[in-house]
Amino acid sequence: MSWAVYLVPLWILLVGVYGVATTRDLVHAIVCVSVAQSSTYVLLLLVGYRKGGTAPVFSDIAPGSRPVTDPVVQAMALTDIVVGATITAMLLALAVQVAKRRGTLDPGELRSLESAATDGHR
Amino acid sequence: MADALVVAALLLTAGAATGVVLTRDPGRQAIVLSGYGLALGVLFVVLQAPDVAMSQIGVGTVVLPLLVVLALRAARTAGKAARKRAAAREEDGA
Amino acid sequence: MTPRARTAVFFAGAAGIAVLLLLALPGMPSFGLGAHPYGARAVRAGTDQDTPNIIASVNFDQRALDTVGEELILFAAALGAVVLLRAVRDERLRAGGDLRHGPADVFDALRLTGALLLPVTLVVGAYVVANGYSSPGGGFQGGVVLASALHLVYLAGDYPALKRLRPIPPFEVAESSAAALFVVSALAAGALTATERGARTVPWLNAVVGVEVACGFVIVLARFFEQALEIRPRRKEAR
Amino acid sequence: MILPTVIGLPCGAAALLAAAGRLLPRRVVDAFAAAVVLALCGLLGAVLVRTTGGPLTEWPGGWSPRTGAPGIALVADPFAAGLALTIAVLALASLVYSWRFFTEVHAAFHALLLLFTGAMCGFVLTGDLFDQFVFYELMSVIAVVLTGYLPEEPKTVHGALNFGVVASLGGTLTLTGIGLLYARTGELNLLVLGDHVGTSRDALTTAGFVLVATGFLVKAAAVPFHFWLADAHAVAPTPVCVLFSGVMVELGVYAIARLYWTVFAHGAIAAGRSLAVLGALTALLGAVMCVTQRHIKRLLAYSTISHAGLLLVGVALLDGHALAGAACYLLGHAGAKAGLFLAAGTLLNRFGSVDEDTLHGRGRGLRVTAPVFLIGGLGLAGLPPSGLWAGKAVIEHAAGERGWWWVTPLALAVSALTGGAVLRVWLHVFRGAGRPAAHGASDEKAETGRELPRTPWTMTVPALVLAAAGLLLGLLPGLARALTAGAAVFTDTAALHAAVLGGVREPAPHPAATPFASPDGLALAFAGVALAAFVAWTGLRRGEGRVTGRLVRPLHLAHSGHAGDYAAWLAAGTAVFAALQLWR
Repeated sequence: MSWAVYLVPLWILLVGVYGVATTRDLVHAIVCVSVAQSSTYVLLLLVGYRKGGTAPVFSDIAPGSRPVTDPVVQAMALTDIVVGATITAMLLALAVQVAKRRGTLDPGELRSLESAATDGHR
Repeated sequence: MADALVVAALLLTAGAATGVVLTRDPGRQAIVLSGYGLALGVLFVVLQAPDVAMSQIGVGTVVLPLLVVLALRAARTAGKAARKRAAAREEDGA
Repeated sequence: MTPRARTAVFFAGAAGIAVLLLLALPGMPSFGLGAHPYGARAVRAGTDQDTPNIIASVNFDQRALDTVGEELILFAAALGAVVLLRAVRDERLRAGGDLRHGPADVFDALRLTGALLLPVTLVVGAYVVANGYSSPGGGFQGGVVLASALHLVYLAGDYPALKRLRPIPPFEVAESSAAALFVVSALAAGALTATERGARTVPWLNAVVGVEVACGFVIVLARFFEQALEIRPRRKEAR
Repeated sequence: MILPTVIGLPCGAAALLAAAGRLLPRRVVDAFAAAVVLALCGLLGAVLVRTTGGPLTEWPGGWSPRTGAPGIALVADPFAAGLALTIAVLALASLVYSWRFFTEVHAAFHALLLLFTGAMCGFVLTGDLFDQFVFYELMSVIAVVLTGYLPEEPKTVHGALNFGVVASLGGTLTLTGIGLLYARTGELNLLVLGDHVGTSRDALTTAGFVLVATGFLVKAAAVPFHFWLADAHAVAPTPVCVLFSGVMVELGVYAIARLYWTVFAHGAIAAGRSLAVLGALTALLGAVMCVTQRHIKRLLAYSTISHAGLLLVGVALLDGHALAGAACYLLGHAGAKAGLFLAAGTLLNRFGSVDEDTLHGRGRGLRVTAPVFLIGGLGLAGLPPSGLWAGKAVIEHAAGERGWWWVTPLALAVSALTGGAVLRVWLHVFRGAGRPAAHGASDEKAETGRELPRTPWTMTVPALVLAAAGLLLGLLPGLARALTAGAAVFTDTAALHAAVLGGVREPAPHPAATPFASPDGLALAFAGVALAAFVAWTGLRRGEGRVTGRLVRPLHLAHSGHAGDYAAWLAAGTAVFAALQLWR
């Protein structure tokens, strides 16, 4: 039954995508994208956990004296946190420009503006 | 005992994530996002990953919400200006 | 699609993904008991290179290409902030003069703590970057702490003070050259074998990453501050 | 040390360019960027030649399995080196094309383009699953920034935002899949993963494959993950569209093929059927949407989706010969599509519009751009000796052996509809045929700040060279043998395993060359070209009253440009792909 812990990252992923699918404001959608991305950090660190293990930093303990959690998984999660932050920053920058050009951040309104403009795609 | 702590931290994180998504107003959502970043940081400490916890607290609790609030401020002022210009153009047009 | 149709399509998809994972997750190793051959090899390689913080060893020595990719993502984001948030033809930067002087309208206790915390946070950030190879922390974490510490000036002082403290062009040049330096030194370190390299490269790469992450986040935040506080549409010609 | 240099050279040069860009004059920035990409082409040419003696492998930092330590492998087999060379050549063409414009931000455009080239080369050459994810995200961030490069256009930033949301969610699914595979095997190197996965067909391995492949399908713009592509292409600057359509979309298909043959080749996953279904749907939908478009760049974007779908079908056959055909198809398509996008950019910069109706008959004076459209259209329609014709013939042959009867009619429909649409644009814009349309309001703006009176050679020569290369690819001597040998190395997992992990490099075996020019293929090809001409002619004759029947209207409405729709379709598409995969 101890695989049940992995249901939490699944839940966070689905809630994040639910937020993007049912959004009425693009900034809200972008934050939901970053929530969905954060589900991967939780999954990776749950996979790398070791019962009774400590952090793989041997500044104060001798190597091999205690079981340690998986360092590769933590390096992957570190890289992914910075990736998630930068992608969210770029999407927020685009959202500012959309608000500046269109005056609204609601995807519904944006869609009517867009389809009116591209009537060339009859 | 450690497992109980992990399960508690996991449930807190799942709850905070749901809170972030269900907060429809982006302004308030930035604050809940900061709380969610902190919950993730606590979870990572419990999962014996201090490096990741520091990075998450630095990025998820401080930088991301600051970016969201700044983007909202810029979007709101720009949005008002765009709508004002559109209204002005309609008057010229009408 | 109508909002209701969109939600229906999403729930169908979400149900499919949930079923896929609910079938798969029981096959996962039980929590905390999984085998970690890769992790064990990484620990042994890290201790051979006598880098106490194995995560720093994995990040900057064993899997340096991942960190090269990640630094380039941050560099691309800094460039992207410059490109996407620039003042385009029909906008202008408010002249420095008419920016609102005087402290932000927050109560004094917050401003005082901001002022007191500023030097402390900068020192902590520098410490985290410097000791990244031996204790938890490193280039990323220290860089983020330094970047956010710099913005306490906005809290304690005011926006023109912040602009004076971090002029953008030098930070951009520092960030780009740190990125170039990191790519070159990480790949050059890759050319040496493990024994030749020893433990010298990890602290050096840590410091370069610390500079780049700090400058990168400062630039991105500066562009967002500029959009929020400074850029106004030109009032003269109504578009 | 040559493979890390392939990644380090463009990326380091991009960083230096960004640092010094403010000081350098415009000419020096152009020349420096072009010189770096030219050096990269030379480097990759050398790598390609050396791979004939067996795949090149390098472990940066000396961390190879022989020393028992974890490390990242950079692997260059003939296909990877060839694809990287294609990336470099297309990047050179777009740099020469943009010699004149994007002067606003000092050197940012050139730095981003160099970074994009380095990221794609890294994605192709790495042999580590997580490293592939990192370069996938790097490509996504740069592509989003390049798409939104002109933020004063309302549609630009909206298209870039939708693209960013879908690419980020695709990356998240890929990393979830990597997490599952790492939990099961505890390894990240593709070939070592393959050893641990072995022949186990349990749900966890299937879930890992489905999630990782979904991220790559988003990049390959397969239905229903394809919505971002038309929005991004319609608004992205022309040199960026060349790299998007010419090679980035095809990288998704390459990544799926690489994932299957390294990790799941031991029979763990029956991926053929589900990939074939998605590929066929993509090919059909892309072709139908392509023929009903009036916006030329959007038309070319849907044609890319359609041809990428056909490539996916070629890979789904999971057979060496079909893979050689798919590789030839990819090269032919890259040449033809790159030339067409550069020509469309020339129209935009000359007349400030890419709307077919507005440009009726105005293109007569363009002596170079007109033939580029004709050559590109005929190439897409599969006129021998184009690369598309040769590749299609091999894929149809392999599908015939397998008993997939529907591949030949599908390929015929795709080449007829996409080739026909481009030929219709050629007739309408350059020959002034058909009735001039009543309206044609198009609020596009020339990318060069003002409409150019005369098209400089830096815009026309790259277009002509690439389109001609696409058309004459079939005549290249020894191409069939080289592609067959490359496909043999790509699909021979045991030899790759020995070369990468064991360090034993032996030259690629020389199997019987795949028959490229079979007589019945020629008859089929000419039928396809005739059908394309017919589609072009009917498209013109009815002018306004184009077939907008009940089928096409909901399709257009589905491409709504609403970020929420795209996320919902992404979830639904993953579920459908998983169902196809799990259903024995």
